[in-house]
Amino acid sequence: MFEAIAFYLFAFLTIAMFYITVTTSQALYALTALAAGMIFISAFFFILGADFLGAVQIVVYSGAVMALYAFGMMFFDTTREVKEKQGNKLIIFGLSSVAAVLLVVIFATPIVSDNITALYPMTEGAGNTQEVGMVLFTKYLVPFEIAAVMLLVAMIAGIVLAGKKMDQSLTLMEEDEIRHMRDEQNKKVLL
Amino acid sequence: MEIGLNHYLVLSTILFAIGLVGVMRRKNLLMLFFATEILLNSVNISFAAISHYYGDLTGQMFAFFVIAIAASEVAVGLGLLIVWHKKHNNIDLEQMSTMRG
Amino acid sequence: MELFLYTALFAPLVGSLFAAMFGARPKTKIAGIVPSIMLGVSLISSTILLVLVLTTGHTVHVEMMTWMATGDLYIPFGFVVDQVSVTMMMVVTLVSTVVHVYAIGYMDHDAGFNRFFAWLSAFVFSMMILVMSDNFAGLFIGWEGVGLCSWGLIGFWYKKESATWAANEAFIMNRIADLGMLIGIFLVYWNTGTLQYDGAFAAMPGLDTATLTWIGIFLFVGAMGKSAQFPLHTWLADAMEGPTPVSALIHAATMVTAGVYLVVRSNELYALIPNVGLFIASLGAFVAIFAATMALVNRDIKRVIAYSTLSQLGYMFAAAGLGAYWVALFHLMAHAFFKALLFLGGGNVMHAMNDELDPFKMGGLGKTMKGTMILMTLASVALAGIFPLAGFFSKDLILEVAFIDHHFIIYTVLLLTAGLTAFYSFRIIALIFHGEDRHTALGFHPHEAYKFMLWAMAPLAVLAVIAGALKGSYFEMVTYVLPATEYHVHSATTYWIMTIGTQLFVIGAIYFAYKKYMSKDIKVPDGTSKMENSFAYKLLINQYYIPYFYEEYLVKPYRELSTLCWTHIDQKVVDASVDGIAKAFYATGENTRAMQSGNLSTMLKWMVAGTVALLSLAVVFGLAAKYSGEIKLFLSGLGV
Amino acid sequence: MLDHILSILVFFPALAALLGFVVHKDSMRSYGVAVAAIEFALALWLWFAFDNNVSGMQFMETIALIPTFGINYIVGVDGISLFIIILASFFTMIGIASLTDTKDVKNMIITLLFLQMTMVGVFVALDAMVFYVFWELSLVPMLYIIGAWGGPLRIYASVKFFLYTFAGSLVMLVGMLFMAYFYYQATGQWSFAILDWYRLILPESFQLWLFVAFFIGFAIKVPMFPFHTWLPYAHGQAPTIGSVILAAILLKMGTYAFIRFSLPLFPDASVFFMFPIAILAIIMIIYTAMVAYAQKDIKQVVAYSSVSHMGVIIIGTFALNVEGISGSIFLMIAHGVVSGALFLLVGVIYDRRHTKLMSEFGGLASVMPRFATIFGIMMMASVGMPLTINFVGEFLSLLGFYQQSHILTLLAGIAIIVGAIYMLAAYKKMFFGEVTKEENKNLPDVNKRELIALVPLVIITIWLGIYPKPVLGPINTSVEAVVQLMHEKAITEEAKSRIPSLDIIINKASAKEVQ
Repeated sequence: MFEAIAFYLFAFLTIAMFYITVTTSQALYALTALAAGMIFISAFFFILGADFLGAVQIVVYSGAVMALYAFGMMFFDTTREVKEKQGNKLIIFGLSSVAAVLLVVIFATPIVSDNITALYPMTEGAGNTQEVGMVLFTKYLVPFEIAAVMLLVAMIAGIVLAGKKMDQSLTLMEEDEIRHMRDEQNKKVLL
Repeated sequence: MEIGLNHYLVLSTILFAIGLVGVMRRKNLLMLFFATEILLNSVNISFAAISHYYGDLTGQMFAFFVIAIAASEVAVGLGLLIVWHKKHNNIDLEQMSTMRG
Repeated sequence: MELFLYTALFAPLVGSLFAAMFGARPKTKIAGIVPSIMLGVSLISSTILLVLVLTTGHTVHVEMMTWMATGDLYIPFGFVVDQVSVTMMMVVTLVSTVVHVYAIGYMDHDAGFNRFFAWLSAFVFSMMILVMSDNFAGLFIGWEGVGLCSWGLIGFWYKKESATWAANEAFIMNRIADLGMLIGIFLVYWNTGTLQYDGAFAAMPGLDTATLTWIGIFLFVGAMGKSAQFPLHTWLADAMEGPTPVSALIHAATMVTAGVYLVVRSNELYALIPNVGLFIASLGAFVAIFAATMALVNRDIKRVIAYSTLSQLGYMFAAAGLGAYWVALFHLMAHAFFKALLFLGGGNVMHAMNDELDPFKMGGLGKTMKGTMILMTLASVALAGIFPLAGFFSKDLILEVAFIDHHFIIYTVLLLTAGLTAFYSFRIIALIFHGEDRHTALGFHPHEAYKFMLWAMAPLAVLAVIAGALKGSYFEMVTYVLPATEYHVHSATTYWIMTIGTQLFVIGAIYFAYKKYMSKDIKVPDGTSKMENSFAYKLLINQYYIPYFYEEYLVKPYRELSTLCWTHIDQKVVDASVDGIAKAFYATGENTRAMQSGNLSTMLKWMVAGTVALLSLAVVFGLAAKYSGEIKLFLSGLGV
Repeated sequence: MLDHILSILVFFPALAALLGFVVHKDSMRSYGVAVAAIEFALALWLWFAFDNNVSGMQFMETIALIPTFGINYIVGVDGISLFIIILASFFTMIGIASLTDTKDVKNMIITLLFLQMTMVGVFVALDAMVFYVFWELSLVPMLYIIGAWGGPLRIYASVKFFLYTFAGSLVMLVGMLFMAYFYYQATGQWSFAILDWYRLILPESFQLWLFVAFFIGFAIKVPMFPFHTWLPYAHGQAPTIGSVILAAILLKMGTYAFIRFSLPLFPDASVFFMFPIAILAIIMIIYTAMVAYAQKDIKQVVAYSSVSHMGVIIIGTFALNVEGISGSIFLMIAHGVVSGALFLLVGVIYDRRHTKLMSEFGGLASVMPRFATIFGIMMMASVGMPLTINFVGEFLSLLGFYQQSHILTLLAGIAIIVGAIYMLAAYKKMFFGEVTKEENKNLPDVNKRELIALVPLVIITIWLGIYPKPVLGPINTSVEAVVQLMHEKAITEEAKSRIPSLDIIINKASAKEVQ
């Protein structure tokens, strides 16, 4: 009973948050809603007994990713209106729904016909974190290491990409200055 | 009222749909990234749910890797976004048409 | 003996190649003399062979080398000199030699002198192959070879449009017949397993009548083309565009008789299928009168003689069709002599008249051209069949054959034709040599031909006179090979009535011709006289409108259909559909290019759409795999 | 050296072509002639060393390439391919020797030498994959020859040629892969060797599908109606040398492949499709002859006449008896010689007047008598005059097919009529009549270089017309083996009866001897 209430509550909240994220025109609202949604999702993980995953969700998403976005947004002129030309809404919603339903069907079919056997069954009596650790560092060790390398690469890439010309900030520059700088760049390209 | 796997799958579907809507209709590149996060998360929910209901940890493992990938994606993506913004002073999808065939 | 055979065969080839060496150079007498000498050599060899065959009754059969050999098929270059082929060899070499010598004078002023002799000797060589070959394939070599040389010689004056047109017409029309011949040869091969005459004919009695009939028909189709039988006859009259010696040699004495030779050669086959024989005889009789009527009114001496040839070929086929092969061959021989003579005489006249061919513009030429007149009159008398010249013995014999075999319709037709023959022969004799002098007014100054040309014609004249006397020994000789049917009218009274009646009829016709065309009021026709406007005259002068019909309903439609095939079917249907496929690809590319707008948002939408499509496929296949049993059941229920 | 003569024949021109890049432009022509002459001499040596009494493959070489999938470099010749190889080397030689002053002669000769490699490769290959590789490679030099040295529409023509034939061969490739797969299923081993495939007896339904797949590839190459439209464009735009090689050798690949693949691999399907293909061939013969008659351009006449003659070759091939198949192979060689010569002749006149329209000529017989004579001989050969090379082939092809069908042979025989019509009409337009055009009055006759190319062709035309045995003998031996193989492999009753068994024939012959 408690589980059901929690599920429906968080389901409602998550959907609402994400809905705001994709519909609002204010980037700040969107970011906030997204962060909230992420946290609500972690709730599902706790309900499902994946405690460690839930923790990671909160730490990575709500902590790291959202912080990154927040910092990133400081570079952009978030107040500026991005013109959102709307196409045919019906197509968009239709396509999305169909794609989603199909995905579910595909995933659900083997489940419904019950021919899945657990590859790495949960060990009785061990905590979720312990189990995860056992599997992660045995069977998934190589992917885990690769993921680590990938994260490192991504981090360096992010720094290098974003760190170029950190001394200049378009938001702080006057329009004339910007134009002048652009002309300079164009000249370089032309030469 | 028992909450079953199907509930989670339906929830995941709805979230996925919302994510797709975002991907398709937002023109702000930043919003696109947000929508992508939604997509990834909706999948994560199903992974976790399946993992739970089948007593198999593989689902959770996948969820971990998805999160790792999402993090890398954000890092690189944001970096590129900043470079783009510096160059063009906008992050509008409509303006990115150098791939016109 | 093989030496003589090879000499007779290859001497003309040597002569031809010799003349061809001078082909591109200015005219030299030697290019004419050497081929003539080579033909003389060939003639002597043939005569020796003839004597040999005549005296000993031996035949010479040699196999020179293999030509084609594959699978079961074995075709050698084999040659046979037997009673039939030696007769033909004699005819061919004799007439050729005469014509060659004559042509040295006739072609004296022509720039293509050397080329002419190269072709002419090549023709003789082909003709020798045709008559000497011991198998159907060899016959076909000669058959096509004479066609080729005929093409080259009809179109000898290649600058004349009409000459080249006639050459092509002759070649193509012969080709049509050759296809029939080829099919006949295939039939012979697949049914008897060999193309050698002896083997094939030996196997034929064992075949069923239907097959034999088909073989007979197809071979005869080949013969029809070469011998210009209806409906493939139009080329012969047009072939008169060639130089006159060519007409004499090819289109009177030798090539056109190849068809008769083929039927005679295949007598063992045709003896088995009398129905086809009767058809051949009927067609022959029809062609005889058909051609004779056209000759009645024609105003071109060469064409008149050509129609006369056609008519006489009809006689030969009538005889051959009725089974009187030796008679047909005899008439072939006799006809070769007097018809070649007639043509050569015509050539003299042409020369004298600067290539004018309308006899109405001549008249009274007898005064200046006595020699020619005598020779031509002699030939015409022989042609008309007056006793005791050659025509009497050969042609009247054919009439008797028809009579004795109770084919009275054929007999009547042939008898009527005999009268017509006499009439038109003497019509042109009268118009050319007798009567008023009409040519001086038109500015012609005729002169007699070279003496040696007349002397060259003399042997033919002699033979035209005495050929009848050879009948006895000839009969004895050829009946070694051909069925020796003697044709005697049973009652002596009937025989005398027939003979004398025919003679009187013919003489009457000659008298009528002289009377009509010797008169002083003969004018050059200008299309105003009553006769010229009559329907019958128009029908005859236009050759029953058959050439017109061919031109309008065969040649033109073929040309138009060809153009249609090219411009419409080939370019607009076949090629266009190929290009259409290519264009469809192009158009697909052009139209879907808009999809690649470069707009990331649109591309994202496409991406999602693609994902959806792929996912649906996955679902469909998954379901299909899952329910494959049920689907099969369902489909089988539907009857798929 | 004799053990590797085939590999030498294949790769010597290619190596020589590579070396050709460093040869100076001025000495390139003599270099090319020398290389081609050596190649031709090697080909003649091959003929000399060839054992006429052996029906199977000779001079075989095997080098493993991808043994796991049974793809090996296997080459060999038999009587069927021997003479086409000689013809290919011969035509490359006289083609280079008679090459007129084209731009960029060096690259042209290099391209020709590469082309020669691919041509010889196709005819010696005994592994389907090697065959396919050479088959496709042959398109590339030809693409360049048409596209770089061709007429105004050359790009269109070359691309059409390339894509059309390429599309066809892809279907053929699928067929080959299936064939190899069936072989794998039957024996548990992969093999692309044609001789291995010969041993495989397939059910009739498989045969039908595979036959169709191979047929599409070959038919486009031949080219059979209605796949022929690339040919007039290719010929019309190609330079003389391109047309010569295309007509003389490249077209023969299709008909050769029919005999090498379709007949022995799928005897039942061959019988099944015999009449449809014969009907197509007859349409091809008559229809293209009519189209040829309507042409205004002499080169197009010769191009369409090629198609028409290829129809007779097809008829002979699908006679499925020794006479027909031997005839069709002989006709391939004959047609190569004759149409090659005709294209060379058209090239001669094109070099002088830079036009190919027949209406521009007329009366050439008096201006260029030697040219007219050679053209006349070749025309008569093309028309199928006995004692010329073409007649032997046509006669045997039609004779062979007559055993299968009377009516269809009669229709196919119309070839000799319609062939005469368009050829004589074209000859008349060009050579007969008065010289009407001022430019034509002083045209020089064929010169020495052209005679060097043309006279050997005339000699071959007449020599093989009179004495075809040196060529027909080896062909016959190999064809008998093919027919026997087909008879033994045939499953259906009809095929057994349609394809003659040589045992019976041999018995008959011995029976005759006994009598």
